[in-house]
Amino acid sequence: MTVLPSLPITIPLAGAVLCMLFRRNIRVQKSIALFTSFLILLTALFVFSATKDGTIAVMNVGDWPAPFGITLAIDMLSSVMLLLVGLLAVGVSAYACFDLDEPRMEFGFFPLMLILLMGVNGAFVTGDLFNLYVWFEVLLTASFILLALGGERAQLAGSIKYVTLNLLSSALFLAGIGILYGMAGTLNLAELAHLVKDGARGDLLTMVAIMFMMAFGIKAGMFPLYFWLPASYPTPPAAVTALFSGLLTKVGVYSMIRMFTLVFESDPEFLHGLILAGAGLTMVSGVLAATAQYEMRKILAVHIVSQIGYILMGLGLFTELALTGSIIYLAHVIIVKTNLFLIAGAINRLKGTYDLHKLGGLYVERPGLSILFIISAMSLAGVPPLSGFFAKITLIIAGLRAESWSIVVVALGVSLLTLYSMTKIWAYVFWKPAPEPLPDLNPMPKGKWFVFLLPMVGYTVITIAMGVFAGPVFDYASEAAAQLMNPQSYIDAVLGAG
Amino acid sequence: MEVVLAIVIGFLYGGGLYLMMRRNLIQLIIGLGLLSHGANLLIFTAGGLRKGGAPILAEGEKAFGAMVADPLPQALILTSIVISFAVTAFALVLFLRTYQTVGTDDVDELKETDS
Amino acid sequence: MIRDLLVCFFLLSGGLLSLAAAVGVIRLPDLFTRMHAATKTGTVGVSSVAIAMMIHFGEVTVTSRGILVIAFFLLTAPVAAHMIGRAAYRSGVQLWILTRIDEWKTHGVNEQNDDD
Amino acid sequence: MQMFITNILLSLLWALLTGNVSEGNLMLGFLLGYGSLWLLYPATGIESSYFKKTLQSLGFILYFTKELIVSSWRVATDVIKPLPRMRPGVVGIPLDAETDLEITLLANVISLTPGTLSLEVSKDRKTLYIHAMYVINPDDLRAEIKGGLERRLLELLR
Amino acid sequence: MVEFVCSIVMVMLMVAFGAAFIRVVIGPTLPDRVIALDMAATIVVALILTHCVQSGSFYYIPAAISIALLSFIGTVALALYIRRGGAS
Amino acid sequence: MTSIILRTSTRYMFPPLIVFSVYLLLRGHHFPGGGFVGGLFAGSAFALYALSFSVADARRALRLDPRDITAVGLAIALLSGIPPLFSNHAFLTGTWWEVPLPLGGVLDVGTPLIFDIGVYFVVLGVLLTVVFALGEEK
Amino acid sequence: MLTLLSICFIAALSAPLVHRLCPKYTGALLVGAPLAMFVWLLKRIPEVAHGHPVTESFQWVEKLDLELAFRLDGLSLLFALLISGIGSLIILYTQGYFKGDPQQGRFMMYIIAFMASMLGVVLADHLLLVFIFWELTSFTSYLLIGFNHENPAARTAALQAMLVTVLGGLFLMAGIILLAGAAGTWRLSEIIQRGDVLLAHKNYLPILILVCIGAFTKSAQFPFHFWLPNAMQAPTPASAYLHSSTMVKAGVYLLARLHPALGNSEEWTLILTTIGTITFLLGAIMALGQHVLKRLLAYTTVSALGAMIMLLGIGTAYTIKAVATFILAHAFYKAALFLIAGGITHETGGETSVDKLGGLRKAMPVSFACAMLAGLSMGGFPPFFGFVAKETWLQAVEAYPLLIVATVIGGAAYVLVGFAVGFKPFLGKMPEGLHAHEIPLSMRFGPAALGLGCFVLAFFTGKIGHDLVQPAATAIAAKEVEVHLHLWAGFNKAFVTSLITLATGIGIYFARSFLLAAAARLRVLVKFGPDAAYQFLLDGTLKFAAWHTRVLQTGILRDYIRVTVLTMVVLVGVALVRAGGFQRWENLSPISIRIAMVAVLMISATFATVHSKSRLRSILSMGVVGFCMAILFTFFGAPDLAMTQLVIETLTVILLALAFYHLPAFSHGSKKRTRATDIIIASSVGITITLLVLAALHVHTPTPVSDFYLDHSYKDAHGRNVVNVILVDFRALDTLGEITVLAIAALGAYALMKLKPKKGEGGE
Ligand code: NA
Ligand code: NA
Repeated sequence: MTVLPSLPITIPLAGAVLCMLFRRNIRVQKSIALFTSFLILLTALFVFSATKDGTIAVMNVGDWPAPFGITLAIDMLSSVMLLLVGLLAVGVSAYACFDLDEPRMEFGFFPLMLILLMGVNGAFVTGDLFNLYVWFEVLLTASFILLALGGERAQLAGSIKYVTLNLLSSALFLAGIGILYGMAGTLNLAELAHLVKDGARGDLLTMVAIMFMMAFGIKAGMFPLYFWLPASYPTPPAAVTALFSGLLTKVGVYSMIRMFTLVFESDPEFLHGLILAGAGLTMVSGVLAATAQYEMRKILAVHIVSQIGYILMGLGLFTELALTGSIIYLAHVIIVKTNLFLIAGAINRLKGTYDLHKLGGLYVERPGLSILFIISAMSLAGVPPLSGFFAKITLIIAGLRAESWSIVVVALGVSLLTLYSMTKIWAYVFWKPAPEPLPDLNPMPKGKWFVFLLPMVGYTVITIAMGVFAGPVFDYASEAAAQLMNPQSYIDAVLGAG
Repeated sequence: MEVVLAIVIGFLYGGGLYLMMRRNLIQLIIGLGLLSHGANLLIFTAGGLRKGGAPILAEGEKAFGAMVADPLPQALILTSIVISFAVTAFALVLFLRTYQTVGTDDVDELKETDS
Repeated sequence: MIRDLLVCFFLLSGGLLSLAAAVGVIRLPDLFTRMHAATKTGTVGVSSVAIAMMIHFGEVTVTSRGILVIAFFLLTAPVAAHMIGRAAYRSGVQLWILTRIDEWKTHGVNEQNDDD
Repeated sequence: MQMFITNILLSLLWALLTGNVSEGNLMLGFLLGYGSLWLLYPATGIESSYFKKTLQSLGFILYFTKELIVSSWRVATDVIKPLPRMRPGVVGIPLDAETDLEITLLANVISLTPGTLSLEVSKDRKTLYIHAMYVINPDDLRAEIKGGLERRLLELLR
Repeated sequence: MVEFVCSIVMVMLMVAFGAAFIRVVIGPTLPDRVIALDMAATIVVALILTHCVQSGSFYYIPAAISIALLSFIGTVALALYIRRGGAS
Repeated sequence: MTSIILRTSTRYMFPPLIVFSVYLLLRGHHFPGGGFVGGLFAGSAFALYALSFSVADARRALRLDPRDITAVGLAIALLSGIPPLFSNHAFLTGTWWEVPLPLGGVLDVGTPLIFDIGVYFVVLGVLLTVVFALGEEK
Repeated sequence: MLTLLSICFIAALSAPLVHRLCPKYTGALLVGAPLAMFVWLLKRIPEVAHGHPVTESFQWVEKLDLELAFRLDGLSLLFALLISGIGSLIILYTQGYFKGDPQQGRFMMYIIAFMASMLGVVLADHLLLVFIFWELTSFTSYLLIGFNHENPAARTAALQAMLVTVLGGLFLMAGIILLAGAAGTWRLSEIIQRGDVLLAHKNYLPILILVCIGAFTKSAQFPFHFWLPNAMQAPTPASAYLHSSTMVKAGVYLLARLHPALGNSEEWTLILTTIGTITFLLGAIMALGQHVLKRLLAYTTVSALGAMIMLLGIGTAYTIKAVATFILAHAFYKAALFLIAGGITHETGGETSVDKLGGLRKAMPVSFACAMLAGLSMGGFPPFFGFVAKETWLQAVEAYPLLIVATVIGGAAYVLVGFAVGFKPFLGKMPEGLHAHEIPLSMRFGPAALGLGCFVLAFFTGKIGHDLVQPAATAIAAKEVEVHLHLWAGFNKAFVTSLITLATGIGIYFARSFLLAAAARLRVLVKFGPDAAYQFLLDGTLKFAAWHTRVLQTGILRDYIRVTVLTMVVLVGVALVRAGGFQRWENLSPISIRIAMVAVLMISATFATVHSKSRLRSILSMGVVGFCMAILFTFFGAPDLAMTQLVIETLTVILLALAFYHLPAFSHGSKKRTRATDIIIASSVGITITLLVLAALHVHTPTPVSDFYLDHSYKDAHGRNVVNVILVDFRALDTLGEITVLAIAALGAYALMKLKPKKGEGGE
């Protein structure tokens, strides 16, 4: 256990550094990026198998005992997140190798992508509050650049809001860290949990908890803090948006889950009630915003918000089953959403537009792509037996068992509108004949096109598999949720490992 | 003393936010700068002000005798300063390019991508 | 004791010089006159404080660094002042109304086109 | 210059010999090296000006320090007095200094002396325009600078 | 005694710093502000050195050297900015 | 052309700035300083050079592309975490070697110091990348 | 059962492939799957009829108690036979209908998947599993209804059907989860034994309402009936299938299935009979005004479903028996008529209106024969099975005079529609310009088998009653129901009523032109119907969504910041109030003049930074703030910080100056009111942060972590400068992240400066 937990951080960094050193040679960079992505996935698989029995993999960086050094701690939630990052890394880097324009590659797309992955992985494995902040900054900075890379008008205009609001969030996060450190005198999450449990003045702690809720809420895209998302996500190339949608907001949600299951337990009724209310509003607001759109990428982007609402719903309900639902939903939505963005990108590659009004006729023209799309779209809408169904129904069951009627009503209503949005894309892009025949911009020969589609096929298979093999998925998620509900094991693993 | 600094922190946060709500890209940058000052001072203050020496062990000594300042918040702030600097530098270039490409430095006019 | 007195002397003169610079920078009528006060009186003030410090510690390590501080100030301050003064003059900052002579303007008007 | 480098090498040797690379020890080594070089130079005969320059430098530093303190005091007192006493002006000083280093050092020294401030070197490098706070008669000022600062400085450098 | 003088000098320096700040604010030209900021930096160095004397700790000297050097570079940059026609 | 006074001063101030930056870097473990401030100083020295002469001149003086310096620095910092792995310690564990100096005395060299050197180069590269790019903007 | 179901699904998925490999025999090959199911089901009849249901169960999601549990009892058997049997015929029919069409493979895929899903619904013994298949039917029917996707009407109808049924599905989902919770099990076979528990449960009424809404939307009950006639956009084989036997009956099936669990209450009766009766009459009456073949049939389907619900609602042994019989009869004649209607349209080049058809008997004799049989059965003429069903039905409602009247009215409408579809197109004179051929062989199996079935079944009433209807009725009632069906039950009240119905029906058939005219005039009412309500709701939602987005996504950063920070202020404020404010002031050190002076300077510098019309003044003032920070750091023992702060501050100024060459001066002021509001908001944030800091000091604890650093820095980490040791050793990972940020920030800045889109690519 001396190396493994640090690999999710060091491997992408090493890849990024190599890419930087080979900055003149795009082909070498491509190979490095692909190879590194595979390594990330491989590491994630190792970590996954090491922790799937409930073991918490702990490593003290620099051999300084917790809580003095920085501790990396991987529980089941972390390891499933790592696995998702690995899956995403492989697919998106392969996709980018095909889809991205040369100048972007030349000016550092691959190192930036790898460093984004490093930041995300770091956030998932760290057991230290300030270190979490650092990883947030790493991934945010990488995302700022990826967002603006290329310097197109819309990209730049959109990134202003993205950058500003995320920096605001960082300032609030930092304030929260400072205050919490002042109160507890430590930054180690396990130690914090420990102290908070014994500590006095939990009521004042609630104020700090709200600072964290704000900071993570902005990053997660929670209502009413998500405005940066619709403005910015639909502007960069598809590979970037796919990466963002899969990872960025999810890191916010992950952190919220981590902090509000481990550290902030002082006033669960108020805090989790707040999260639940936020979750409901997030769902509704996000789905309404998506409903109003007629640009494929934008619909997908804005929908991220409503899906965040679902994940938060599990946290808000704060039962084991509900958290199980959240975890399944997280996994599901990361895979499916990424896939949808890649498919949208493929469509844009073919037709040169994301506009629903201009597109059409792909159902006949590209049956393969249609199948990939409809499966993912329906999975997103929660059609059984795809992954989305199990995610949704688990949350609904949890909500009904907790007798939180209103959130259930909201969740159900939102899922209907989600379906509406997905069928809207389907009807406009695939079913409807193209209003004006669009030229086929795709210069790829058939074999290459098939390779290009491979990541999408892979993700589609995963979403189906997550439904068909829902048993093991559910077992794992509920184990992970049980770990979250009983933070003592985490605390013991971290503080006892010194 | 802490009360005084707490008020200063409040001013920094408030001032930073006010500037971020203006219409110029430059004011936005400056606002972010103030915000970052506020955050750093906040860590410093909330981490506990000890009016002691620097946490540096004098040549020839093996352990700290007198009370010294808490080194951890200092290290955190150092990291935070650096990160802010990096982000500010990037944001500056970003805003510059935005101005050159979009043709305006009026934040209120940058709304085409929102709805 | 004498050492302490010396320290106090240099400290106080540094403080007073700084105060004088402060008064000058507020009170003097145009940029150029203010620069005389701000850059040089300030430099001498700082040097004075540095000397106080060197005397106070009386250690080689501190003295060498104190000298370094003074040296760097003496090295940089005039160049900085020169750069600002030159730039200000060339960008058309007005001289005080009572400035009597401007030989640069009368003799050097033809040659100020060589920047950048 | 060669002597100076030799001197520094000697001080380093001293530091290594004593196994202590602290500043104090280096300085001690430098002084010892200086002394040994001074003792040796009649035998070798190279760069005898090294020791003369040392004295000249010390003289210049003393002169300059005096100037600095005196004029600082003058500026410091004058900022408190009524303003119209000032007679500021921009004056051109013809230069005897030729090399970059000479011009620069002269300009800097002039700037450092309170009451005068180098603004610009003319393009033909023949004139230095300065701003001075008390220009009763420009020619007096020119003479004062050329005879004082510039002369001493050039003596030292040449 | 040194301690007390240090306190007094600090107040003096602080006043000087305030004066420099006022000049930064009132300008009126950009060179005025730049020169005032340069002076403020100088005073900060004096403050730091005074603090060294007062606290008996010389660890702050590198900070003083740093600002001596860097404020110079900053001033040069601003001067060049002024020369290129930067608005005040 | 900028002022002759500035150019000459820069030429003479450049070496002390670099020396000072290395001093800050190497003494950082025991005194205020460290790779970060050291790197900033080195970068500032080149920035000053670029301001006094031109960005092209500064690039020539630097010889390497600042982006490469950044990458190398990052690589050094990352690699400094590797040696402890061979002695079954965690990543980034400080490992120290006592290097005997000729004529007695020892030099304490450790991976944290190497790490700091990496920081130094990253900061130097970063600062110059940005400054040069901004300076070249027309 | 799982195996057979899987085979069906696999057949569906392989359909496009099969079609590509041998397009001519796609149907023949694929029909094997449903046929296998059908045969298997037929073989199970004896044991099921003897009360031995076939069960099967596999674990799926253990933690969710989700099992692949199937159970074949009388009710399931009846439905499954219809689904697989008619399904087989439809597949054959499709082969002819889509002859030469490249889309055939896809259609086969959808329809077989649909069939398999429907089989799943009726076979599943686990509520969640039922729901899963239920949703699948909604989804596959979406694909089927929108199959002619180039036609906007088809897309609209598909969406409508999907939205309505999925909406119902969501209600159903909530309902079944509550139901399972109340019953303590997901197993249907167990739930239906816990009727008492459920009836007494506090959630009984919600469960009932939720389940009913789910069932009603699926089974097109008033007021959700409107989607069904619109769904006629589907290709004929699909509509025949959807309407006759399957999808729409899923609701009926579910209510029948849950009858033992939920049925023994007044609420049940009230809801079901009311809605059922309204739907029954509404569908029948609406049918009168139609002239499009498929629409005529569709409205009677709505009506028939209403009748089933109505009968279920009454819930006596008689009515249950009637429901089971009617389901069977309806499936046969409706499917046959749909197929023939499709055949007519197919072979006449797309004619859909009854009134423009006539005289096809010569051109399409086989079709005519089948149509006649089915039409008569629909009308309830003896000796057809429809008559048998009608008799049972009338006997069941004998005790309810109002329902008798309703039945007569509805029955008469069925007669009319039976004639209009079964006879009208074939008799009389062929209109000019109409050309027709007989349907091809593969398309004849279906109509023929079903049409004949309508007739033949009537003569095996005893066997059918005993083997199919009785087990089904028993399952619905959850108690033994004796069923004896007779073609001729004697000259009783029901027979008389039946005759009256027939006479009325024939009468109105001849008054059809008058009815059509009346209907045309009544069409205005549609504006206020549920169809319009659906449209209104959908449009309203879209408009609301657009409005919501306009209001929230203003595009103005200021608004976003305002909302964000106000949220924080309010929430922190609430938390503070909840905490009861601060009670003690400890841990605070006295104020020194120096610090106060720095504070004053800092506040003024902040103010100068904020309130400045010149950007340089603003930035230089911020520089003063930075200097003040450095001074504070110096005072509180942080030399490294002071140094870094000073250096960074200066460098920031340099960078800004470099960038300012290319940026314009401040020019855009905001309105006075905006500024005032912003000041208030910013101040509130400042106050909040101040309070938070005070809160932190309030609970300040000594810092054990830091003492470790002080103790171990030199001893174990070889460094005297503890801050630096933390940075490069204790917390080196932070620094590694930090320099990574630096590195990529530079990378990004460089890329932004150097990588510029070519002219013309700047826009979207
Ligand atoms: Na920051
Ligand atoms: Na200076």
